[in-house]
Amino acid sequence: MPRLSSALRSAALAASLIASSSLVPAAEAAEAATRSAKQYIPIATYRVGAYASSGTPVWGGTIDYLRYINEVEGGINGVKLVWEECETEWAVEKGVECYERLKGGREGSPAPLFLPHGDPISKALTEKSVADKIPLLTTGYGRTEAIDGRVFPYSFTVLFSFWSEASSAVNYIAEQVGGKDKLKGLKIATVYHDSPYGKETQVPLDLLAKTYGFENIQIAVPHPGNDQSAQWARIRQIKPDWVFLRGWGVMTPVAIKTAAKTGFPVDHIIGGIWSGSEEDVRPAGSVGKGYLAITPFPAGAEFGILKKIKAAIVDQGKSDLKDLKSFGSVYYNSGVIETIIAVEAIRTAQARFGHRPLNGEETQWGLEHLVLDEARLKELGADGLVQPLRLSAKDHEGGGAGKVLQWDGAKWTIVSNGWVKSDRELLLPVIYERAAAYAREKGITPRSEDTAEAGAK
Amino acid sequence: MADPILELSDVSLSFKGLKAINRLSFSVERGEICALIGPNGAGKSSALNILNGVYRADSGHVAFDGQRLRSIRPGAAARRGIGRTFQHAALFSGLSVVDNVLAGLARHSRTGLIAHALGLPRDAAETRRFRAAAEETLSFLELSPYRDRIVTTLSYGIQKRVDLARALVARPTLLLLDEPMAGMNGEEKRAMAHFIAAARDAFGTTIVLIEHDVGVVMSLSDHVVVLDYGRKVGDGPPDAVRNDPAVIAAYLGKPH
Amino acid sequence: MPPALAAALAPGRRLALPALPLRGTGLALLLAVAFVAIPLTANDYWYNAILIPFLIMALAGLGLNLTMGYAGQASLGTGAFMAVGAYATYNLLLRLPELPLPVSLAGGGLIAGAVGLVVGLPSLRIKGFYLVAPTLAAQFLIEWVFNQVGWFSNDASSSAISAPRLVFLGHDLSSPAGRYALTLTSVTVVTVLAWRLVHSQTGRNWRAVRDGETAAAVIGVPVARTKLSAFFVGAAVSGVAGALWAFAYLGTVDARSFDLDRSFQAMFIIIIGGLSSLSGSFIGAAFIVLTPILLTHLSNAFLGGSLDGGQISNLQRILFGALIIGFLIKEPNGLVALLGRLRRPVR
Amino acid sequence: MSFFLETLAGGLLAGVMYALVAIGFVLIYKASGVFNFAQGAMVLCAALTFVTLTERDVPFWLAGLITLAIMVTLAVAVERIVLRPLVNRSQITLFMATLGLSYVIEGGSQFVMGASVHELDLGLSDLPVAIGPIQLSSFDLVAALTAGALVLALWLFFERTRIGVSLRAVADDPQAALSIGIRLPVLWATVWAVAGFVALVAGLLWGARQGVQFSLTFVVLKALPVLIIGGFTSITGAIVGGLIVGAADALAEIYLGPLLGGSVSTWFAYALAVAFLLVRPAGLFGERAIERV
Repeated sequence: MPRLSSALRSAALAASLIASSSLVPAAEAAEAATRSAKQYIPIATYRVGAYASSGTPVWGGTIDYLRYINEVEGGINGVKLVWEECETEWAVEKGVECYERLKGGREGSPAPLFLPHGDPISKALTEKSVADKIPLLTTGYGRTEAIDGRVFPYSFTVLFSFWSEASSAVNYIAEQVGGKDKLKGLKIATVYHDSPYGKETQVPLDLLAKTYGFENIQIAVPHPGNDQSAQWARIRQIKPDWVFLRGWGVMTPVAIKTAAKTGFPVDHIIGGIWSGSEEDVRPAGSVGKGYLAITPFPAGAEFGILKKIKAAIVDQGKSDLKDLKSFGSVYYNSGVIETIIAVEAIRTAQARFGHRPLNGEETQWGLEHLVLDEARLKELGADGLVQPLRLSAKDHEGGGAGKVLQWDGAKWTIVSNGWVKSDRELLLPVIYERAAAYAREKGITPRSEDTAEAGAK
Repeated sequence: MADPILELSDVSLSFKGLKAINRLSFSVERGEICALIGPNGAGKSSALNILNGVYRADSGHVAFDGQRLRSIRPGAAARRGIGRTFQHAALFSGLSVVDNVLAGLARHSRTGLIAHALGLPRDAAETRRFRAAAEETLSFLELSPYRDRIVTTLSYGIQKRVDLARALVARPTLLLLDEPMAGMNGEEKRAMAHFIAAARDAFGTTIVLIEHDVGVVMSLSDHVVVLDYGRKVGDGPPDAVRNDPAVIAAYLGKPH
Repeated sequence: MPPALAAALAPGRRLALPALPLRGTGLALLLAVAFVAIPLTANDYWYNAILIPFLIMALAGLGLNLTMGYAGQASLGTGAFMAVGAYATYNLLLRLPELPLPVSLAGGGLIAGAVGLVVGLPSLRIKGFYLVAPTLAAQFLIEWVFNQVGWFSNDASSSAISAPRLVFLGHDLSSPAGRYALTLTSVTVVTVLAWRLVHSQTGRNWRAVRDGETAAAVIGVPVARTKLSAFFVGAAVSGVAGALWAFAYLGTVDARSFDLDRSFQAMFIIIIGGLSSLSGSFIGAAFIVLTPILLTHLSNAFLGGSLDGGQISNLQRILFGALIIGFLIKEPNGLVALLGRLRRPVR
Repeated sequence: MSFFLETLAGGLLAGVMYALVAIGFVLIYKASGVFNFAQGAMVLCAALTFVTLTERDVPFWLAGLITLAIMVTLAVAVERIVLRPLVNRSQITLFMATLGLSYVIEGGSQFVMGASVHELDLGLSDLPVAIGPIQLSSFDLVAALTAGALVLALWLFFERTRIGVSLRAVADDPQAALSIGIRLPVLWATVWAVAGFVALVAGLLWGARQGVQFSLTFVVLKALPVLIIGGFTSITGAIVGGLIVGAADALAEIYLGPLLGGSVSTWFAYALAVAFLLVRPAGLFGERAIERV
């Protein structure tokens, strides 16, 4: 027994030493020691596993923008940034482990927010983040009800919730057919990944169908979706006017290919946020030409900020991307957009709390007071890339609009006329209702907007 | 023939058209040791397997303790008090000697999952009773020194004795022994014969056994049934059978 | 990280040994560490990232070990049984709020057990490795049911379930320490019950059926009932683990949290830890749950600067797979056998 | 009616793709008695190697050869390093070892070749072709023909060559096979190498269909019911099982799906497999009965 326990104990000691020594990545650690306080930003990533292909370009955008802030702008108001990645493989347990490991901050800097990068992970962290007062920033995914910040003070489903995604897609179809009144009688089939994420749009589409009188057809594709002959045979039978494709991973290219081979016009398929990247459509090959996608992350390398990143980071060989082909892609830009929001929230909070590393509670205030209007976006060089945003305790989404992209066989082009807005006035009351139901079930007393203000001291 | 505990009448069994047992009839008295002998393939094991429901006879019937056994399954046979050992011991390899023997008491258990999980008093009482029974059987068969050994670590002879203990601990009315002395040396055989006789004497168990060693059979059993090609060719006390010309012709006379 | 914590880890891992023939003092010490020393020293990270998932997966593995290790009935349905436990407990908490928490938890376990019993029915006819087929069917079917039927998740838009407030005897258990206490207590109680079962006639019958089904039937072991009881108990234990996974560990889960990977994980735990060994389940869980975390820390420390995150993660995956294969080859009887050898003085 | 036929045809063609993967399993099961879960990772590895090479302007045929060489090396190494030391261990242990192996191969492939999605263009059109009343994709037809040709080739190989006869002898009775002088190591290596080749073919066809990416490994999940239905030891069984699973999945999704809320194909194949197992424990073409206790 003594042998065993001493062996275990020394293993444990080694483990904890390693744990404490690895708290800061070696390269950043040396730097941190010499200079004063830096703002720490923890990032969950998935560079391994089934979804690594869609994740890798995102971190490219995230990290390149962080580097840009440090190297070109000298940090946020002089507070330099230091970040750390943690691999989740998109698995919940690993995400939780990452969160717990990184939430404590580094080198005297608290964690201002957490980027969970994964719908199930963000859900599992909902309550923990409230207890720890660390905002979860989820762009293009996450709990829709969390738009109601009175019930979900630390969950930020910023930009474009799944409900807005559905509504904007319907509104784009309305534009194509000549107005919302022309939606009546249309058949819109939603082909969705059969998972909580995929089912998330059923309620809003039901509501929209009732409001506008189109026929709402829901067709499930079981995970992973590598064979969809049956689903598209049904589509061929039903003959919908439009297909709204809410895929994930391999499901999207297979859907496009199967659509093509059953003769459904690919230019009448609108992909959702997670069916709208180069990685989704490129494997479908030539038949993907004409395919549409609605996204809050417009592709393109011509936005002002991207040009600046290219000059200062990418061309200097400092990019995190291994495959530079992804520069300006949907996922790369999504990383840039997400990070712009995070950085601007910290900047907003700094205006109130001082130019120093901030904690989660302070950043939460910054997020809830974040205003990115046209003027500010122009200053950032992000006009057209990021939609105008105005967050508040009652509205953790802020925007709710997307752009529609079309695949020309090699790249995306933006085909919508600016941002396609969602019917937020129609959806928000239902969202608030559902948030209230959640609060009742969990015994949460929603914050009033006054207490939200007071809570931030 | 005052009190037959077991009666076979006209029992037949065939495998894919091949008659393994052909209209076999015999009866076994309560408390006797009855040996089934005959050359390989004579149908001895098949007969034993019919008795405890491993096989089902094609025709004829078996009466046990005055009741007909119709298409009985092994478990039901065991519950009726028919015990059994195996040609190759077939012990539970991961269990100790005492656990093997305790497993033999399964059919006497009157407690269930809940009692076991919660350790209710009736479970405790039953456990005490079972332990005592197992210990008694172990010491009866002189297995106590091995009680905590994992059975696979024991010699073959001891394993066969554990097999006997596992069957005997449940106090069967009828005990079927399939070649209890196969593969043993002379001394082991004598010991096993002694234990079999002792078991009958102590518990009044009726025993039907299969054995090839004619010498052992003749000295141990009260009654011998001789089979050849699925037919009965002799039936009676050892001395009578030994001198039966038909038996000699069929079996004993053959060199083997 | 406080050094006291590092010292606390070793006893924490010795949690794995309750069913080894520890002397009374050893066991008492172990429980004292788990119930007293850890709560005095552990922080959120240790609770949420290490101790709670370790204990819960050990329990899930223990459930599978009863069905497969003790009774010899292979099952790849552990994830499904965990899902049933989680969803059943959720509905009990939601629809019968007057029930105290332990009763709901036990109820969830029993419902999972009942489902396990049904899933086990084909075992009366199908044997050996082929038995993975019905259990896999159950795995996929049950995951699908919870995803499709909104009633089970109270018609949440995403069919995810989220723990109502965890309260017992007026204590709020939603803090990490509270959830640890809930987990540890449940795991201890269930382990004690499992220990009693495997040392009872039930446990002997399980092993008898495992080692020789025909012989068991002939000597009067009720084979069908024994197999079904193994499925029932195993699934019930896994069900409790599932409920804890949902409510004490993650807080919000959907059916995908209990997918085939979870079943594989449980299978790894018992094969690497040791079949038909209660402590093997704990040791295996320590290996399967903690090794990836340890690898992360190690690679961050040694490779942090030289390789990018993706490469490090791929290396970890390779190493984890290789370790699994290595242990399967070198330790046929699981890590518990290795530890058993270490405990014996070297002669 | 034509809709039914079309669904059925689509399902059968999908089934051919499953069968293609299942054949790899059958080969290895016959030789080593293990359900090789890592076959999915091998499919990924093959496809990834191939596209990585063609993207670097290696000619098609050369890329095929190099990939084949790598797959054969990998397969033989797996047989040597992982499975041989585990001989005589329980099937479930072997199965779990191949699961661990799949981690190694997946991690290794992505470590070397990255995690991006690749397009694989075999030059086959994916446009619909009308055959009588039903519409089929030319790509699927080519896939079906390829699978057919592969089966024929394997059948010839295993029926008409010495190694094939030896393989059957080994599957029947390893001891006896050994005693009549069959050299098991050579046999094992050959079969594993052929399995590597089958993985390459499956990887190319699946990769062309959905892009070369990690999710290629998911195809194994459909292979298990295919094998249970067809029998673990029969190549014909793998094909027939694949067709049954493909057709049943498609029909269930169309006719049962709307009643039950969709996605029934996640479990339908398994339920079908259990039904088969209860009625015919060794599968339709299986040789070995259920393990005796």
